[in-house]
Amino acid sequence: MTLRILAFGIAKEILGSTSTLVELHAGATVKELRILLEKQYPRLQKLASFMIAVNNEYASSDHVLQPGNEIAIIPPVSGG
Amino acid sequence: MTLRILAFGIAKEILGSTSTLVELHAGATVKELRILLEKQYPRLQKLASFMIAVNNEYASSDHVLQPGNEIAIIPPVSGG
Amino acid sequence: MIDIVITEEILNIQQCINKVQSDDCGGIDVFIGTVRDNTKGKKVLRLEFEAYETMALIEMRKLAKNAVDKWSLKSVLIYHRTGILHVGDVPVIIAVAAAHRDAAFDACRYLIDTLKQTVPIWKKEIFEDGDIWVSAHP
Amino acid sequence: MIDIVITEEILNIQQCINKVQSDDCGGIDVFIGTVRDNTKGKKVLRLEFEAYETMALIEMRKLAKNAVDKWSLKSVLIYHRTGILHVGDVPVIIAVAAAHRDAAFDACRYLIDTLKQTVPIWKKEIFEDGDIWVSAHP
Repeated sequence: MTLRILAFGIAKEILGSTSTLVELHAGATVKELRILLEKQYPRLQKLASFMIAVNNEYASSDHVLQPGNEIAIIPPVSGG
Repeated sequence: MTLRILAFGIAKEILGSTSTLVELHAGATVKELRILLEKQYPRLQKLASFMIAVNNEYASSDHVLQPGNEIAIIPPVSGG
Repeated sequence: MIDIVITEEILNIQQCINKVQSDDCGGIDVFIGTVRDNTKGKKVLRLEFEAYETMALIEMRKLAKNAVDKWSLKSVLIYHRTGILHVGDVPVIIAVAAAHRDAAFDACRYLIDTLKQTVPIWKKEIFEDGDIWVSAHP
Repeated sequence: MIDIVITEEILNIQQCINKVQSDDCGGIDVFIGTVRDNTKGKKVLRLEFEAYETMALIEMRKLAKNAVDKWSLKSVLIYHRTGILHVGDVPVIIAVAAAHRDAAFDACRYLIDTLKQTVPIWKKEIFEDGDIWVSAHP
């Protein structure tokens, strides 16, 4: 399945774009997405941490991704 | 010595005036003033508490009063 | 900066905040007291505030000084109204600016808690069937 | 009442306070973030705030809901700016109204602390010799 991944803050700079498309097998989890992203964009590994949000909620690493999900890379937040 | 005593809040209502004159011996303390006031105005004894301020500061009971001091009865405060 | 005022005039919140803001502070905590429409379920018509003004100003300045020293604050402002206030009116504004927000929160809370315990200001609550000096009796 | 806003416009403090005030509340605590002129002594030229807006609004509403439930608050308001902010500008206002002030203080502090930890908003500090996404790296 093809998933569109949104990027914000420093992740946007690392990807060089506000979003990117990735290819994963059906039933892939957040953990598999993270591994793929870290491989494609090694600078993500240098971050203090990053989370994946699915449909506007933080998702755990065993969360199963579905086509059409709104998926985003959430680098360490710093609002306020 | 004659001392002028200021009264605020409920103390003003108890005294029926914003101030009163009392007569005490030279060298009298805050404690002696309190005893005199409570005798003259028994309703002061019904208060949760009251303090005496001398020259705009809370005074302890052994504080010695001087003629010309600015003396005030401070019933329980409730600002804010 | 310490700014202490007792006034019969309406308190201007924006003006208070502008006074404490400074470019080297990262956070301002503001406490705004408001007159409630009831006390323990009993309808309040209005409040009357009275101050022993000279002493109240001295006591408030002491509190502010203590807070500045303890929490290394940039600015402390305490404005208190006197006279007749109605439901929704603002009797007190305390604004604290600090480099970091924890200090601002702790100091602001200390200031309002201590003000209520030590500053010679009194309020009378006026109900439909009488009035009462708050805290006067046990 | 819960009022959550993300905007590029200047935040109006008086308006925020008017929104949370209610006649059955006795105290309002307001936290106002301000842009500091330095970070660890290094001169800050400006900040740039970016939000994942749909998710940030959802997360802020969750926090507000948690606070209302935990502290029985009357009103919670969280306004956050995005875009370019300069020294002295206000990126965030959190205002909490409660019947009693302890609840307002505790809730306001919880809200700003948790907002900084969980809400997907980012700030970039622009210095004279470069820029940095705050907290991005260990």
